[in-house]
Amino acid sequence: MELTSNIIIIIGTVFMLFGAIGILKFRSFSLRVLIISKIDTVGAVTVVIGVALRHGISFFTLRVLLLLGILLVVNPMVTHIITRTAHVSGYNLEEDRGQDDT
Amino acid sequence: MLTYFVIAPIFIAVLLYLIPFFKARKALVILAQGALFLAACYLFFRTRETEIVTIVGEYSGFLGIILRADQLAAMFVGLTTLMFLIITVYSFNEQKDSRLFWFLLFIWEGAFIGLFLTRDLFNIFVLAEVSSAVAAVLLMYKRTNRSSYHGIIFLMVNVIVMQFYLLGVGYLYMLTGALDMEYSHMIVSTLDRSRLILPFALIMTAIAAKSSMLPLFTFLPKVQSIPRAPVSVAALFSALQVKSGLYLFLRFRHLFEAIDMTGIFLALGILTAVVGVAFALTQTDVKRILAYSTVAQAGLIMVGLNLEGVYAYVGSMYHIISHAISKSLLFLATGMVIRVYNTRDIGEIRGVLRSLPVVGVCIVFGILSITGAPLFGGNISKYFMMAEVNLPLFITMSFINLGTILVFIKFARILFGTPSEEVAQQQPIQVDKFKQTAIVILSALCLAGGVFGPGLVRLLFGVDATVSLGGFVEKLIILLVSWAVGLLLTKYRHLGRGGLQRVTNRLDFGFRGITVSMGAFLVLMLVLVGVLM
Amino acid sequence: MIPNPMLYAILALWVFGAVCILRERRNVRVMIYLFIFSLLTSLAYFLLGSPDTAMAEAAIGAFTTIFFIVCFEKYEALKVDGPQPEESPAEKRPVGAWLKRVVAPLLFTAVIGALMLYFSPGGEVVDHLKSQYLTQFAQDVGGENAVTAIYLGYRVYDTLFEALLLVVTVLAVAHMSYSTSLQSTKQKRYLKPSVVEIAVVRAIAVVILLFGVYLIVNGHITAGGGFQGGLFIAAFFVCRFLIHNIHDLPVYKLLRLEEVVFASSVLIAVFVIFLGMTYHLPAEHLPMFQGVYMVIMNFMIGMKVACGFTILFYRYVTIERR
Amino acid sequence: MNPIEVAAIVVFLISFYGLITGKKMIKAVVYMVLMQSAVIVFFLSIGFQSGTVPPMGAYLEYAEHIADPLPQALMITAIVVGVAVTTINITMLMAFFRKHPTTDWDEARKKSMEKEGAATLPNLESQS
Repeated sequence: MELTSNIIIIIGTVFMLFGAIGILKFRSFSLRVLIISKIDTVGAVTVVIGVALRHGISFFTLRVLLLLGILLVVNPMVTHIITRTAHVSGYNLEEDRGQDDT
Repeated sequence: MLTYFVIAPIFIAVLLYLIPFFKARKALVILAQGALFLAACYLFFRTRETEIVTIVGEYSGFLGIILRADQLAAMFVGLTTLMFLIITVYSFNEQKDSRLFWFLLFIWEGAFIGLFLTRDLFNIFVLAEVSSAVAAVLLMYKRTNRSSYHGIIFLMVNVIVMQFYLLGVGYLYMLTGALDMEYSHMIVSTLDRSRLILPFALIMTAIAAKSSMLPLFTFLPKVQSIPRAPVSVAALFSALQVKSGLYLFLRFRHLFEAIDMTGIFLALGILTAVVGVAFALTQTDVKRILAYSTVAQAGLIMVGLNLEGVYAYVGSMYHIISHAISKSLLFLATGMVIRVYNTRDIGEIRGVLRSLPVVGVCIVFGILSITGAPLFGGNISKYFMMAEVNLPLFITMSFINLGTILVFIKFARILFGTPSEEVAQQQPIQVDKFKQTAIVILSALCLAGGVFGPGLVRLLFGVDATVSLGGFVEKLIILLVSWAVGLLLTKYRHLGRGGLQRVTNRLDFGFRGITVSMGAFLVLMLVLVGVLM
Repeated sequence: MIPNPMLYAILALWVFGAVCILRERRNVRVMIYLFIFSLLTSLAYFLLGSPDTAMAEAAIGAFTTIFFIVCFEKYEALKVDGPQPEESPAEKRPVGAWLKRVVAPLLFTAVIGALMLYFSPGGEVVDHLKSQYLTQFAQDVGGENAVTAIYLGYRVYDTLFEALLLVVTVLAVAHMSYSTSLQSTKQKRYLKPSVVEIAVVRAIAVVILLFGVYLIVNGHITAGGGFQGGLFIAAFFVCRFLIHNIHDLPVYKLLRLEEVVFASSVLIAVFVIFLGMTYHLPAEHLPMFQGVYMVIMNFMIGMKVACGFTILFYRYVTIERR
Repeated sequence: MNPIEVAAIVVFLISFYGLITGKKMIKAVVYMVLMQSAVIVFFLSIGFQSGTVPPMGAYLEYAEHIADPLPQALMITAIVVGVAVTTINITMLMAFFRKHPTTDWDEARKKSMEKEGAATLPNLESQS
């Protein structure tokens, strides 16, 4: 159990690491949003599952699972809001040639 | 028992905000202030016998917050309630519609009383923040003066300085493991002196800014002269905000007995007084002249507090009271003058004695008291302050007094001459009865402070003090000579232009300048204490 | 057990964040850095063994960032008609000016830092009050959380002033902001929330509200308390704003409610703590009484904070932005 | 002298440096927030050792190093005081922008000098 959970946590952090590299690598807005959503959902969820497995069945696990539920609902919404705001405020996907838009 | 002195004004403030009945609010305001003043008098007479100690919550040991009222604290509480009572009378009619004003005024009073009664290091931080935030809001909540640059600087500098203070308290807590000042004092006196230097320097930086000592003095006068701010608030700044810094200085000097810094603070006080006078001479705004004169007087009080001997201490304590009364008298009267004349320029106000006779006479009383004329409060305090000093210091202090006289000769110009057309047309000039009552009471207090001076000193400090005839005549001669020199100087030399102006312009810091001088003060303290040890 | 390397890593990042804020010229980025800095601070508090402050800082950081963003936004909007040039490009500056503007302050700060570190007292930390607090709080004040016991028991006097300062702040913002009326009359429509947003925020709002209530009710047992719980309840009202996008709360009534709650919490503190009631009660009723006192006090503070921050948020977002 | 204290002082000084060199008024408020965080971290580091646990709940019975609860309670108060003062400051700044749209300290000083500086301007309608 200990080993499995550790492996799962490490996988989650690896996801996050790749995400961080991706943010630095890609310059265009849409790609970055994609990667952020990956970190938010895949990375975070994997880590949380690992933590829940580590503690077995207990009250703590219940709380972690609640956190997991919130993460699953909120994080995609955040990405949704970012892209939607960009869309509404006149961001054009076609013109996105990958400049550093800072 | 002491907690109620702090809680009562705050509770009344909330009630004032919530009560919907106009008349009930008016009655409550005046009744509450009167009752608080009487209670403070009662507290003072109780403390003459013993120190009153209140442990909030009656927790054993030093776990809870401990309030202590000794004679010094009770005197300051009495002064606070007296000043607030008079301010209440003054603005009773003017601010009768403003709920927020009364709410904030009562909270300010509670914060001051709490600051004087508490002996808990962290509680001082919280109360100082409350008092500066309330002061800033009181100055700036009105639509007309909301965008005041100096108000913003005042609040920001106070917040930053209190962070310095809090860091110092953190170091003290690390060393002593307690927050109560008396208990810390016990432990601090067993500690090695070198470990106290950093907390001492940090806390003294904060106190220097609170009491407007030399490098950190530029923001307090300006905040008192924000154009459309209520003049009553400016008066309270001079009477109490600066004095609370001096009070904290006394308390922390007791706490850090191991570090003897009287020489440095003496020099600082003299410099502050000189620079304050120089600044006051170069201003043209009446309110600002008064405000910078407060800086000079704060420096003088600092000098007195650092002199040796009981008489000097008693004198400077008495000067705190008499200066609070006479300076707030001048501020309030000036506020009435400005209202009639519609200008703050000293060159344009003329003939106050003719157009507003009662106010003019009150201003004369205030000027006489603050310059130390016989029969007035300022005379007694300056007499005691200079009773035991050596010759060089005596000459220095006489020069500072000469500077004060110069400032007020300049100020007194508004009294004479003929009023301008515009004012002369406003017949009859309407004067608020409540305001007039307030300043008449204050001038009566100025006079009483001089006439019953020795008796009051005995009552307040328990020091048997008599004014000897020889000393009195000597002081009188010096005073007369100073007046003569002052009159001659102002007649033949136009002070406050040219070189003096350039110097003060240089020293007139903005926000970044004040922050730099904060750091410089800290470095100065650290180096001086580190080297002098 | 809390591993120390993590604490040091977080602290290093924390210092780095401060440097980033110092170096950054663009306002938007300063805001983002500030928010990250506040999160790092909160983590550092947690690793220093203080979950109560961590929770407070996390919630406060979010609200402060909102206020700062509104401030910056207003400034950017107003700046257009102002003449001053912002962000001048890296032009050639003479060396003297560079020395005066960068090197001299740096040296000055370094001198202060060196002196502070040199005179830092160091040595053994004296903590005899700590053991007294830890052994006595359950008996003196009650509950299982020593921090809340001090906050609501030993030092409730401080807490009252802190609450008072918050009342003053809310009043100041309500009276000092641009609009004179306490109620906004004109409704400005912002971007309408999408279906997804509404559904999710609705679901989350309930969780936030429940969590706030949980923090308040359990404040004396675990981490949390009135202040933190109140912030979460205020966050519930923020969610409400996100869904409906209108400003329809009766601000004036909320202000009065806040004052009433503050006054009653003062009264409760006076009657229970200042009068030393815990010493006059029979010992067998004491634990229950203490528990009830702490829950009620936490509830009062929570309600006050919730009212205050709701008013602040609505004032800033709907009225100050206009 | 422990490393946490050094970190806190470093951040304190960084914000001090920002205050003395920064040109913008809003940034000064940001630096004030940093300064508050630095002081709070310093307080929490008092008596901190590796493996310190929070002073609450079940920890009290078995743990070896329990954190000092007093600084924690103080710092909750300090956080609230800090946010209150910061909010008042931001409000004042926003009121200031509406009149003088600038955040530069020198510029603001110049502009306010014209308005409220010396009393050279006649006929100020003084209320008071």
